[in-house]
This record gives sequence, C-alpha cells and structure tokens, in this order.
Amino acid sequence: MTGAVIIGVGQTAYEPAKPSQAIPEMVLEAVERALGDARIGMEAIDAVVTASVDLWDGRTASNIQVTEVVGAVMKPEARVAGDGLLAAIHAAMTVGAGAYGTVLVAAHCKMSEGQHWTCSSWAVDPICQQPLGLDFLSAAGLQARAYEQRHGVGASHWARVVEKNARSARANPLAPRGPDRSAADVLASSVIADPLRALDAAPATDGACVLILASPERARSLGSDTPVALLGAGYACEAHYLGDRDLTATDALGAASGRAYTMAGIDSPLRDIQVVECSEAFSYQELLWSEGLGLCPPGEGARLLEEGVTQPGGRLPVNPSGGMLGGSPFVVAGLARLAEAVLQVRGDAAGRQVGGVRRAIAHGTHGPAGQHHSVVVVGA
Amino acid sequence: MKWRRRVAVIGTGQTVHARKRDDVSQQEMVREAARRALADAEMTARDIDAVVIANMELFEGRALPELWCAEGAAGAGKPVLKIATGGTSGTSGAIAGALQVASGMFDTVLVVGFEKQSEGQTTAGMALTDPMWDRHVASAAIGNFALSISQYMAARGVTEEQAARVAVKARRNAARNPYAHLQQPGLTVEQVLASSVLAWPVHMLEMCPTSDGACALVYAAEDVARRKCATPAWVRAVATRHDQPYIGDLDMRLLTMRTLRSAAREAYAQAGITEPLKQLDVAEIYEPVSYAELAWYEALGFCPEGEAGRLIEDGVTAMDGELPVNPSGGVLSTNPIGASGVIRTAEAALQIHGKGDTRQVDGASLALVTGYGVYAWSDVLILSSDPG
Amino acid sequence: MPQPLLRVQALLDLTWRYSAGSHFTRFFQALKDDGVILALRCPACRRVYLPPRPVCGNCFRRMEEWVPVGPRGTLRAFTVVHFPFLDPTTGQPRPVPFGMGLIQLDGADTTLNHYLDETDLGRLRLGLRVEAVFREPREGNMGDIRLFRVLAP
Amino acid sequence: MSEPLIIPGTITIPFSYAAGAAASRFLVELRDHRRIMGNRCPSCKKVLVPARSFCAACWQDTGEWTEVGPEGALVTWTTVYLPLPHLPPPPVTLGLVRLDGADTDLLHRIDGEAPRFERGMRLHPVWREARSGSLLDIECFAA
Repeated sequence: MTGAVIIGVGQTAYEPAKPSQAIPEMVLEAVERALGDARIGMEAIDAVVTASVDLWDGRTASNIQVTEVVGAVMKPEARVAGDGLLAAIHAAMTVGAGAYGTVLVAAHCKMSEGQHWTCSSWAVDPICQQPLGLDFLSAAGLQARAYEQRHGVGASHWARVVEKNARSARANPLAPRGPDRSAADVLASSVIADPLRALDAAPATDGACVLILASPERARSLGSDTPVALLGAGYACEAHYLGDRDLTATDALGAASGRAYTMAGIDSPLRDIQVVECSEAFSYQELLWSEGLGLCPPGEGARLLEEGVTQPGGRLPVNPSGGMLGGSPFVVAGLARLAEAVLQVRGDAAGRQVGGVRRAIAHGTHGPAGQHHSVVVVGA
Repeated sequence: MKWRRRVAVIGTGQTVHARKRDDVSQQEMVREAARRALADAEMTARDIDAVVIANMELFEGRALPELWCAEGAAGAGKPVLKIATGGTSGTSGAIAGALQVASGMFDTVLVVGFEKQSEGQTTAGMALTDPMWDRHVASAAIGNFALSISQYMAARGVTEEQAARVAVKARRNAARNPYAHLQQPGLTVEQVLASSVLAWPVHMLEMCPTSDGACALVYAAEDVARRKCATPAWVRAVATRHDQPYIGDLDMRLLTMRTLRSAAREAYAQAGITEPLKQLDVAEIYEPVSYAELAWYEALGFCPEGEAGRLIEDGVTAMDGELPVNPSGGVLSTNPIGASGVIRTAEAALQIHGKGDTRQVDGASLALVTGYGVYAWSDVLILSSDPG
Repeated sequence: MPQPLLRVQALLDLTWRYSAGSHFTRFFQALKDDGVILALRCPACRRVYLPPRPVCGNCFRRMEEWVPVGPRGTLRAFTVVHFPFLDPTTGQPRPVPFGMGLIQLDGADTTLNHYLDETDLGRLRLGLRVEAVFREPREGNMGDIRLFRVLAP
Repeated sequence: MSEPLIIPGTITIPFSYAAGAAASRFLVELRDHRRIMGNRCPSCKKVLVPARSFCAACWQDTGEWTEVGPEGALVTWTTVYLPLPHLPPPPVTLGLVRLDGADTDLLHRIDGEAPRFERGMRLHPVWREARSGSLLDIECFAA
C-alpha cells in the first residue's frame, strides 16, 4: 500500500489541437472536472504536484503559467519535469509521508504548439547522440527493428494494435474523433522511420489530466464515496546510450512493475489484474510493454493480441481507452492512463468500461525508446 | 512534525563551483558531487535506493536531462525523478527527497542539483519567459529585482551602504569556503558601490554570478541514519509556498514576501521555534541580490520591519554574530541555479555534522534553509542535530 | 601535452505557435481595435487584474467582468537598466540605458511591468503619473504598448 | 470570434557543451588518428564504446583504453523519411553497430536505406577528409 487513495479524476477532451485555448484555460477545465468528481472545493487541497516539460511548452519554468488554475497560490507545489504518472507517484509518496492530506496532480501538454520530434532531439545527450540527429522517432525505429529481428513480430502484428486501439478510442468520449483504422490502413500509411509507418506513431494531441490524491483518513473526512486505493507503485530507468541497451529487453519496466506488484500483493498480473492502461507511444510498444509488465513471456505480446486476450472483452483488455495511439499527449499520457485505470475500478469508464474490474495497472514512460518507466496498481 | 518516519541528511558533496567547467560534461559534473556525497555518507552507489535531480534544463537548452545525467548520480537502472521549479529547484528537490524517504518507499535517496550555465547564453533561460506578456517587457532577473528594491528602499529606509555590507559579508565568507565560485576576502563597501550599476540601485558586485556547479546530499531513514552517521542532520520541517505568475500581481513584493513569511511560520511551528534569531544557530538563505537578504531577515522574523539594516550594520548575522547567515558565501557568491537550493541545504547539514572546517559555526545544531525563485516562490527547511 | 578539452556546438532553433486563448485574445483585440487596456475583476475579492487570466489565484474564482483601465497610471516602482539584456523578441541586446517601471493603471489593483521613456534617475520617483504610449499602427500584442511616458508633475 | 489568435514565437540560441576529458580524447582520436576508442570497466570487464570516464552500471572509473573496430556488425537500423530540421534531408539512416572488440554498440549514421540491410552485416567507417574532433568525423558506416 502506498498510503494514498484517489478521490477525483478530471480530463479534458483530447484533441489534435486546441487553438482557441491557452494552456491555463485548458488545465483549468481538467481541474474543475476533478474537483467536481471529488465533490470538494479547492480549499480542501493541501498541495499540488504538476507535470510539464519546458521545451514542449516553449516556456522556462512552464509551471508558472498554471500556478493559479491548479490552486498553488500560497500552497506547496512541486513540478516533476517528465511523465504525469511519475508526478502522481511522487504525490502519493508525499501523502504516504504524512506531509499532506490531499494533493492535486496536474499534467498538461499541447503538442500542437511545438515541434515534437525536434524537441525530443534535445532530450538525448548532446555529446554522442544528439549530433547524429537521434530523437524519439528514430530511437523507436531502432527499437522496433530490434524487436522484429529478435521475435519475428513485425509491422503486420503492430498494425493490429493500432486497429484495436483506434476502435477502442471511438468508444471513448474523451478521445479525439478519429476514423476507424484497419491494419491495412496502417500498412498503407507512409513509412516515417523504417520499419515504423505514420499510423504506428501516436498522433500529436493537446490535453490536460488532473487527479486528486488523499490519505485514507482525509478521504473519509471529505466524504469520498468511491476512493480508489493506490496499491503499488514503482519506477526505474534504462541506460541512456541506446548502444548500452538491449532495446528488446524491458529490465527497467520489469523492475518498476515488480516493485508495484510486490507492494500490491500481485503474484500474476494475468490472473490478478482485470485491465491494463499502458503508454504505447508506438504500436509495437504495446506488445513490448505487455511483456515487460509480465503479461506474457518475451516476444509473445502479439500472440496475446492474436488470441484476443488484450482486446476489449478479452481476458485482460489493454488500453480500452484507446491509449496513446487513440490520442493522449506526451507528458499527460501516463497520468491519463492512471485516470482511466481509476475510472475502470470505479465502473465509471463510460463507453469503454470493462466488466468486473477490481485491480488495474497504469503505466507511463518517457525518454528515447522508453528509457524511463512508471507503473502503478490501483484497486477497489 | 507528523511525518510517518524520521529522515536525516547523512552526507553532502559538491563541486568547486566556477564560472566555467571545461573539463567535465554535465553528467560528469553531477558525478563529481555525487561521489563526494557518497564518500561523506560512507556509502556506495548500491546503497542508494532512488535519485532526485534538480535542474533548470532550458538554461542549458536541454529536455529531460536527468535521463543522461542520473547515470552520474549512481542512478543507472534506479528510480529517477527531476524537480524543476525555477530558482527553488534545489530546495524543492531537497524537500522532495526528504518526503520520499519519509514515505517509506525508499530508505536512502540521493538528491543532486546542478547547472552548467556556461554551456548556454546567460539569458538563454530568460528568452522563453511568458510569451504573451513578460517576453515583451523583458529586463531579466536583475531588472525585476531592481524594481522591487526601489519600493523596499523607499518604504523601509534601507540604504545602498547597508545592502553593500551584505555583499561584503557574502564574498568574505566565501573566501573561507573552498567550493565557492567568487571569493573576495578584502571586498569593501566602497568597492561594491563603485562597481558598475546593472539596474539601479543594483551594482555588479552585489548581484549573484552565473556558475557551473553541482551539489549532492544523501538522505537516510532513521535506522540507516543512526547506523551510518555520528550526528545526522534531522529534517525537522519543510514548507513551500508559490505565488501568482506575474511580477505586477505581487503588491510591494520585497516588503510583504507573503510566501516566505507563511512558509517560515509553518516551518517554525513544526520545529517548535518561537524566537528564530535566538534559537537558530546558523542560516543558509537564498539571496540572489544583496537587498533580498535584508528583506528576508524581516520576512523570517530575525528582526522587526525596517530593522534589517541595523542587523547587518551591528554584525548580528556575521560569522561571529548572534545568527551567522550564509557562512558559505550564499547565492551572491555561487549560483548554479539548479544546485543553489541544494547547496543551501547541504551547507546547513554540514554545519550540523560539524564538517564546516574554516566556515564552521561552533556548536551549530539548529539550522534554517530557504529557497527563492521565479518572482516570489519560497521554500523553507529546518535541520537539527535533535531528531525532535 | 595537456589533455585537449573539446566542446560540441548545437544551435537551438525552435518555433512555437502559442494559443493566446480567449482572455488574451479579448485583451489584444481591445488593445488593437480601440487602444483600450482591459483588466478582469475577481467576483470574490473585487481585485482588478492585469494581465487577464482565467481565475483569481487568491480566491480560485473564474473572472468574467472586464474593466477598462488606464491609459494613465501611477508609478509604483522604477529602475534604470544599464546592462544590455537580450531582448527575447528581437534576439538582440536592448539598447541601454532604458527605464523600467511597475505602473498601477487607474482602475487596476495589480501593477504592469513596462518600459519608461525616462532614464534620468533624478527625475524618477514613486507616485509619478505616467501614460501609455501606443505603437501605431497597433498589431494586437503586448508590443502595442511601446512604453509609458512620465507626465510632467 | 473569428480565427483563434495564435502568437508565433521563435528562439535561436547557440549552445556549447563540454565533452569532458574522456569524450574529448575519444573525439581527438577520431580527428587525429582515425581510431575509434573504447575503454574497459575494471568491474564488469566490458569494453565500452564510445570511451567514457566511468561505467554507469558499475559506478566505476574506466580503465585501459583500447582501439575497437574499425569494422563491426550491424545490430539494428532505421531510415527516417520525414524531413526534420535536426536531420539532413531524408532519407537518413541511423544504426547501432557492434564494433569488433567492443561490448556495447556505437550509434551512428549508416550509408543507404533500410531495405538493403540485414542484422549482422559487416560495416566499415567512412572517414571525412576534413575532421574537426566530432562524432561526424566519421561520415557514416557503409557495407
């Protein structure tokens, strides 16, 4: 147990672009929804943890602009510069420490305002990798190729992930209104970083997500009727140089999920978990992360999909929300996965609800070829 | 303080801060500080459960720099997280590390703050201020401070000489701190006032430098701390307050400084402090400009409103005064932005560890740390040899 | 032979398309069309804010009541800058010296940080009356207020 | 309200990153001797490429330097077809190459486009005539 429960969830609609909304206006929308969901006012919030990355916002200290809308004026706020799920785990630790009774966690990103791939080239070391032009796209291309070489699981398998998540996204009222995507559509889309095609990559998306965490005692005193417990959490990182890594290995994800499962008393995720929301910035990654999360042995992510296990209605649906491929912004994606996992446990996942969810996994990642992983287990 | 378990700083380490470090990459500079902190804590890299990095990446034109630099902080394969909150990044990182250990998730956390501003243009970070408003009326930190200082001087009667004394104290203290960036043992008030005016009334010699540097500290939970460290520096209180986003929102900023007053009040209550000037043994406070230290004296309750000038003139905050402030030389002598708040925390901890050598305040057992950033963001920590 | 220490050069050249959002759009529209400076009043604490924003941070209340303020105001703080900072909008150092002030526009509670036409310290003091000088033609961004002119006492 | 108001913002700022002593020596070896250097971690015994001041996995200073390659085997590769400002005009192929004698892979540019490559293909470095102490003193690796 992490000593924290989730009492409120608020997400904006996720859209390719929100040109008429400034970032504070977008974040305020998610904050008000989360407070409404928790049925509390901002005065009940003790502290705030924000997630944003300066280069994507085009602003130094990009949390300055949201200070007022996240309610951080004259309150503690810490900004985790990375994936939103990591911000949630940190927030849970501050609650578990007994420092705060309630913490509001807010993640935002408007990918439509900046140059995603070029910004990501500034996230690899400037001495040996950036001069070659490495970025999140080419790093994923190298990983996808390595995965295909090792397990013989290629584009035709990944395309099925896009097909599944696009269909799920159409059932999610918050996901961008996108057309259905057949595997054939994916394979027909232009190659962007061989072997990855345009539809293999998560689309640029704008949005914000807010969760409200509380200690069990404070949740009771606030009259929260459906608190969802944050049962386990873990995070870890791989080496930074791609050449120091086996790109098909998932050691960091294994360490992060192992830590979360141990805390949550999960022996076998396939048996003990009823839904997974993972951050698949690229189609092949849903298969690779499924393996890293221990849902199946290495290389068998595609079989799991083939057998319908991870389909909506399967034994262990993965990304019934549509996931990142369905439209979930960088930085926000991991926190949005946690929001979805909480809604699933509460039975409030309109249009995308999985039956009988008691335990759910949320996964977040950032960095080249999934260098950093965060995993959380939530439960009733 | 009602934390789940006690936490202490058991080791500190920092680089020799300088205008420019050509001999190390950002990652290697982080490692230099981390190695010293691990050695001071008599620990190996394996003993570290998690890493917190504090850094303001745009000053070096980076994104997610912790993914590269954490390997320099014994973070390979481990939980790594970066805190970035402007000037308070270092103290907010220090607070984050302490809370992580207090939560029970980790028994040991290594916090490393760093900045390598020589790799960018000093105003690089300032170029990306708020695009709608501040970017059109830019005057950088110095200009913003100068505006508030004109209010502070008019309202509290503070003189340029009194402010210059703060700079003299800082640079002289720094001369006895082997890690400080600017060391001027013989600096005089006259020299400060004769130095070029950057933005009236702020002179060159009373404004903080930009530096390359890193600072690390090792946190441990109570059982580990007692086993590994003779005099752990227990974290007795932490408090943070942020404020509204625009400088014009903050009425009479330096006079009121509501965030620092409120954070100090909360921290003092947690640590059972009622008369800070008498009870505190040493303070490491975050003063980017001389006048700020005087304003912070009042906000921290060291003296009544309008008495800060007397405090510095009477040497109350000198090394031999009642409450030595910034034995390290402070931000006025060393300012690698992401590290500055960690340096304050580490310098307070090493005073309690009795490892201050030429800058040790004898018998220091209760230390105050502050962090300052953006226009009026404030952090406060209180460390003590007494676990409370 | 001392070890040579190399540096790797990199040019950060990035563009953003910042959405002004409804509040700043309304503000810049009024500035451009009518040369009017609009502020927002908090329904709870009644404070009149500049620049515009979705909520009053003290009360966490949405603000919808627009109030014209200025163009005259009172100087609440000032400095004369001698250090040639990089002006982010031009990428060039701003010619020095230049005056800066915190101006409380008539009708506003917060102050507005902006340039002053005065650079002689001898003639600057708190409480002076100042007036916004607009760029002609106005373009609908913060640069439309070029600076504030100190009015003869 | 007509079109939403979009304010463009561009910054152009040069940065100059210290490579540090170890990486500087690695780059000087490329420039002056056309040698690709690795160095060994005394703990895990791996030859790390590019050479570096410490082994992050073992938290150990590296030991003896050794030349690796120049030839090596292609481990994985990708060809980018999108025109991106931080890359030369497409197509641009990046790959990981396991140089003979190395225990880690070197990221670099590969001559040619994806379809013609296979895992394990032997590659050799193509050196630039005018070298400046940069990773790009090697123009690319070619079959």
